[in-house]
Amino acid sequence: MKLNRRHFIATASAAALASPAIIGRALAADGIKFVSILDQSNGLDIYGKPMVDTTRMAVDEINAAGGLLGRPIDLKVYDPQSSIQLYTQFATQAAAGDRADVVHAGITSASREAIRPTFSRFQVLYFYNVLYEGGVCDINNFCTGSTPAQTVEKLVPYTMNKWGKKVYIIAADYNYGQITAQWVQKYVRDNGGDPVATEFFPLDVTNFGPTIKKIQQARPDMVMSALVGGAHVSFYRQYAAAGMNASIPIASTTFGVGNEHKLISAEEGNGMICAYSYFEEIDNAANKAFVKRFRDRLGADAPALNELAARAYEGAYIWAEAVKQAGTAERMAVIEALRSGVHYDGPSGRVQIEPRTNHANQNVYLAELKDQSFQILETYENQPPTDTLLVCDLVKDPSQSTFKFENGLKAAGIDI
Amino acid sequence: MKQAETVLEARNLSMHFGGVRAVDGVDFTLSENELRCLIGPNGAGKSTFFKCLTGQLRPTAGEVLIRDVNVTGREPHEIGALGVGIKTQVPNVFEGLTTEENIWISARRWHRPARARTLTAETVERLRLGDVRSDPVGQLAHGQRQWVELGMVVAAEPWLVLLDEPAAGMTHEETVRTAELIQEINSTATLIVVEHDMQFIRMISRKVTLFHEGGILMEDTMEAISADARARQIYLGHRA
Amino acid sequence: MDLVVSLALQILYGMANLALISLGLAIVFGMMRVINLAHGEFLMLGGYTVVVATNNGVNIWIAMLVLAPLVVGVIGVVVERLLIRWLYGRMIDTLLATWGLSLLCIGLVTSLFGASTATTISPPLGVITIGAYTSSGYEMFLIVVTALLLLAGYAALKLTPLGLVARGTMQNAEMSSALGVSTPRIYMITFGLGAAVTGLAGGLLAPITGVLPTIGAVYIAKAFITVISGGMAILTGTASASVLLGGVNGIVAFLTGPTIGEVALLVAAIVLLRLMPRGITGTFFRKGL
Amino acid sequence: MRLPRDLRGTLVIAALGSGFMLVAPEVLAFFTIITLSQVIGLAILALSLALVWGFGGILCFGQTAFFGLGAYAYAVAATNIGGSTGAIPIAILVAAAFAAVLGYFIFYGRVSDVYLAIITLTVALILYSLTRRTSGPEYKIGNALLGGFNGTTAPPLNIPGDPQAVLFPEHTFYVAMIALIAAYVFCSWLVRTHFGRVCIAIRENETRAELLAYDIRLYKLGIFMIGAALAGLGGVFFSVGVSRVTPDVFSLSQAAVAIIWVIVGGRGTLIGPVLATFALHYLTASLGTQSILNTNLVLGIVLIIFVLLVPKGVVPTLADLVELRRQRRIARLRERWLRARRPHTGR
Repeated sequence: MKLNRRHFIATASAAALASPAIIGRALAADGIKFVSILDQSNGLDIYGKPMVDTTRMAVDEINAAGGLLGRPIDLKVYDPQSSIQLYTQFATQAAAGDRADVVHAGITSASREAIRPTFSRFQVLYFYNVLYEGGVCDINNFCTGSTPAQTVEKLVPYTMNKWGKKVYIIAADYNYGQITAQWVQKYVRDNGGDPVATEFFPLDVTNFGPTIKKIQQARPDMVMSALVGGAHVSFYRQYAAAGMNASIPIASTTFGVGNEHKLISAEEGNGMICAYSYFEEIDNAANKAFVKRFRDRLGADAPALNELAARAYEGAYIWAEAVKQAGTAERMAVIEALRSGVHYDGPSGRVQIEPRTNHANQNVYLAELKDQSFQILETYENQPPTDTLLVCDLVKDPSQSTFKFENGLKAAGIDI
Repeated sequence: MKQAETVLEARNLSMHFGGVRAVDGVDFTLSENELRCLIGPNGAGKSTFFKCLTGQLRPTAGEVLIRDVNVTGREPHEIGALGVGIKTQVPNVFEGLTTEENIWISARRWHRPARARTLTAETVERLRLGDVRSDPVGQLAHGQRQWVELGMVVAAEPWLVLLDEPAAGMTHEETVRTAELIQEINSTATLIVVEHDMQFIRMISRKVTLFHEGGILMEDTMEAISADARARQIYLGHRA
Repeated sequence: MDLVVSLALQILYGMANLALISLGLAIVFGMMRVINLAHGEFLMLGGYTVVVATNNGVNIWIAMLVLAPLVVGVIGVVVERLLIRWLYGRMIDTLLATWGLSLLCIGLVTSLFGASTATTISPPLGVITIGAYTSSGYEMFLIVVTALLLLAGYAALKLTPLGLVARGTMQNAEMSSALGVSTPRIYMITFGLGAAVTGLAGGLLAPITGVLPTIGAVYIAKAFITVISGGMAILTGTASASVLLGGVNGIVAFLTGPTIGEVALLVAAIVLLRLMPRGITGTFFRKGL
Repeated sequence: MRLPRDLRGTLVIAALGSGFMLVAPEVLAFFTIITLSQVIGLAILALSLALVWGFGGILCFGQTAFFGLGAYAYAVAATNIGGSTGAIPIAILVAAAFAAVLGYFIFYGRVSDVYLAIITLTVALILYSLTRRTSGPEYKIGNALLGGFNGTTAPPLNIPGDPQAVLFPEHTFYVAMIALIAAYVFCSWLVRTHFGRVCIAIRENETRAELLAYDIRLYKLGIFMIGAALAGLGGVFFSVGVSRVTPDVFSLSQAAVAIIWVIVGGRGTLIGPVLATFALHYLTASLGTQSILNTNLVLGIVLIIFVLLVPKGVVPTLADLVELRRQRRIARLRERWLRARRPHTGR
């Protein structure tokens, strides 16, 4: 009796564990397999949800236009729930279980570094479509987001000219924030300024009172923020509540990519300056059509669009272009095609893969926040990822698969 | 009674709770092989005194010596380790374990596995718990639970046994049987028994210590105490 | 000098903030020995109430001071009736059930309002200037509200019949049930009251921290630690623990940085519990409320 | 619950587990096998908590502190040594040593019940905050970069003595499975020893155990350390499975799910929490692959239904049902027997 029961449990659990594989295989019968792994719950969902929306839109559009090479794209979306452990699990599932042709995945650098080795090991093409600190040098990994040399390098001199040379840096306490803060320090010094202080905040900090007092004590000309996630939005509110936004202005390398400008009021946000490779407010026909399609698709619930959401869309299209050019979805052929100068003219303008880094040459826009929307002040066209170019040359040595900035910029030989 | 060695001594023992002097400067001695009863009305301090002896309470002042070892403020397990068997007022048994297991845990503290097993079996027989040997103690009747606890005390083969109200809540037959057991234990061990069931004390008593208002009022045989006017007044109140 | 005054106010706000987020949990824990793991989500629901109400044209003060406690209080009563009351005396099961409840709340709110909500409320009351330094007037308002809340609690415990029962329960739960107090009803009211206070706190904090479905996770651990450090006495416990932990956190965070500030708070709590395993009010202020 | 007696049941389960280990790579998809390695790490964590809480009566809300320390210690040691062989015992020792210090603090300070739960949880949260603080390149132990929020790389297992001979995922699965079975048999054996039985007795009644001259602080410290060592071992396999350790191992939700596994599986059993880990992990993971229902919503409802309808946990409830049926059958048999013996009167 006992034996039977236990046996039943063991078989039941084995069967249960096996079933996602069965389902996975059934779904992915003959289409090209496209897997997306992006956080749609817990903390990082403010970034992930719009990205999933635009990814679905891109795939649906491609399928509606007849698919790729006459085959439909089978999209599978996993929600790793802001957990690194689930990221690695789904990455393995996508690579070994679903045998995906391409995976677009990861928001934080933490998640990217957790899953990147999995895709190299299983030889599955990997796209990372998020703005980040730069430095990934991996033949199998295409990083389409903007990097500090493309955005921060423009943002720092612009805002220093406008506001002054004393810069107070606040950043999220993980490697994006740490490395971005070093880039900011470098660019501030390069432009003859003084990074008076740098402070890091764990992602769950919500009380910024003591820091605001320290900023008042230090009296900088401007604050440069690389804060990340839902909890950090409270900095901007508390800063405004203390009347600080009237006296010391803020520039940011992250504000807006989680649609933060819609979370705080117009008065709290007015005057902030940011630089990204996409803003919803970009004034060109392609973007207007893109925004309209997105709104029509999602109706009243449509979130605002930002670089992450737009690049998730464009990332899917760049890959599709490469597949068309290669005439196959096979990994090496697609990598070849991507590195041969494939480009996509999307809502942000032209995005083209730069073969030495597998990053993207892209347009960068600098904008000021006014009444919850960004007014574009400057446009810098076709910017190369010069930061990653300093440390990475995949043309010379295509066998690389490393993150060059893991130990900081100094360790990578870059003077701060 | 011949002059015997002192095995337990309390010197000027006091236990105060805030302003309440539950035990106040008590001097007490116990000789080897004695069977001593501590009596007194509720709040007289006998249970507090008992808890100071067993290490459950740390006395405010004074000291406790067991065979000339100063055990004042020691942990209960250290006192137990001297070979002292203790039964508390509230039944303290392992509710979820069976009768046998309860007693085994006690026997195994002092003996190798084989001896612990035979000792457990003997103790179960001795306490007539054979019918319930495999029942969880939590399901037993109150009297039986008291016996299981007594069994745990006995199975450790202590030389000094301290019992707080061993017959509380028992039926008459059970009380009689408990009295027999206590006398049996006394053949190998010295005992202190805290009780207020006079009938029970008459069954077992040799020498009785009467507590009153945190101190010892008198120390004598039960007959003498029953005959004493002050003791009667304390016990029977205004009716004396 | 300006800095000292301004910083002192900031630290005072840190203390008030801790007390505010912990009080509702303390009421439920002190009176019912129930650990509510959904406490952070009750705060979140308070915040959402304010956001939804103001977006529909309700005055922000009415939304924060009336609607938030009312809505979350009602939710609390419903939760008590449907869930908690089956679990009295099973502390661990309550832990599991309220954890489930917390996930449920996050899921429900995410499904209803999306992962991020457009909160367009900003902290009212402007700016207070102290010499060269400025502080948020709203933060000062929160300090006052917290003080008033504690005073009101004190008065309620001292003067109302429920307060009498509550005092009895805090001292000895068995005794008050032996006295024939109808505990089920008291429990329902207590849980509702704790939820209402939590809702109020969540509502009041919404303008300054914003609300997200997952914001509860930010508060729960801190509220927990404050309540346990404080001990069984609801008001003195919460107040004393908030002063101590908030003070340590504020000063260390100013001197070093926010992370070390957080760590200092946690270490202070551990040292405190080592010295006083029953919390502050288990050792001091034993007669406190 | 009575004291566990012989090891027959344990050996049956161990045999079933071994069978599963041998069959799984043949039957299950490759990625499932890879994923299983990390779930096995979590299952060992659940087992350690089942031992410490279910049998030792110590509600250690922060059991993940030891789990995480084991994971970090393994990652750091393996990176520095350049192989997993020495790193595994180091991980176990670090977890146990930390438990020795913390346990001394707790048990000799007579901290108990809810306060113990909160102190252990607070310790886990301190480790969470501290490890998240280590983002900068200056936080390095030997060659291992701690990496703050990003975490640090956990090297794969290798054949002892040969750091280059890295194990394949199937082999890692075998090793993890053997470790789980061994840990399970060890725990089953432990609760049958004198030490284990005294720990159960202490859980049942501390005062009585003390009066029987057992130093309960020592026993509690002992089982706490053994539990921590096991949790550390779990951390090793988890980090190997994920190939990374992040501060999330110390997070509040990780601590809470460990408790949930034990409650769902049933306190006072060892196999229950292990099975619950597999089941709940499967549920969480499969919810993540769909996007119709919110994951948290479903998990929340499942937990609430569980606590209301199956409060004892699955395994004890099933055991009760089996016992009830057995008793009914015996009663039926006895009745039939009595009826048969009864002389035919009346009709």
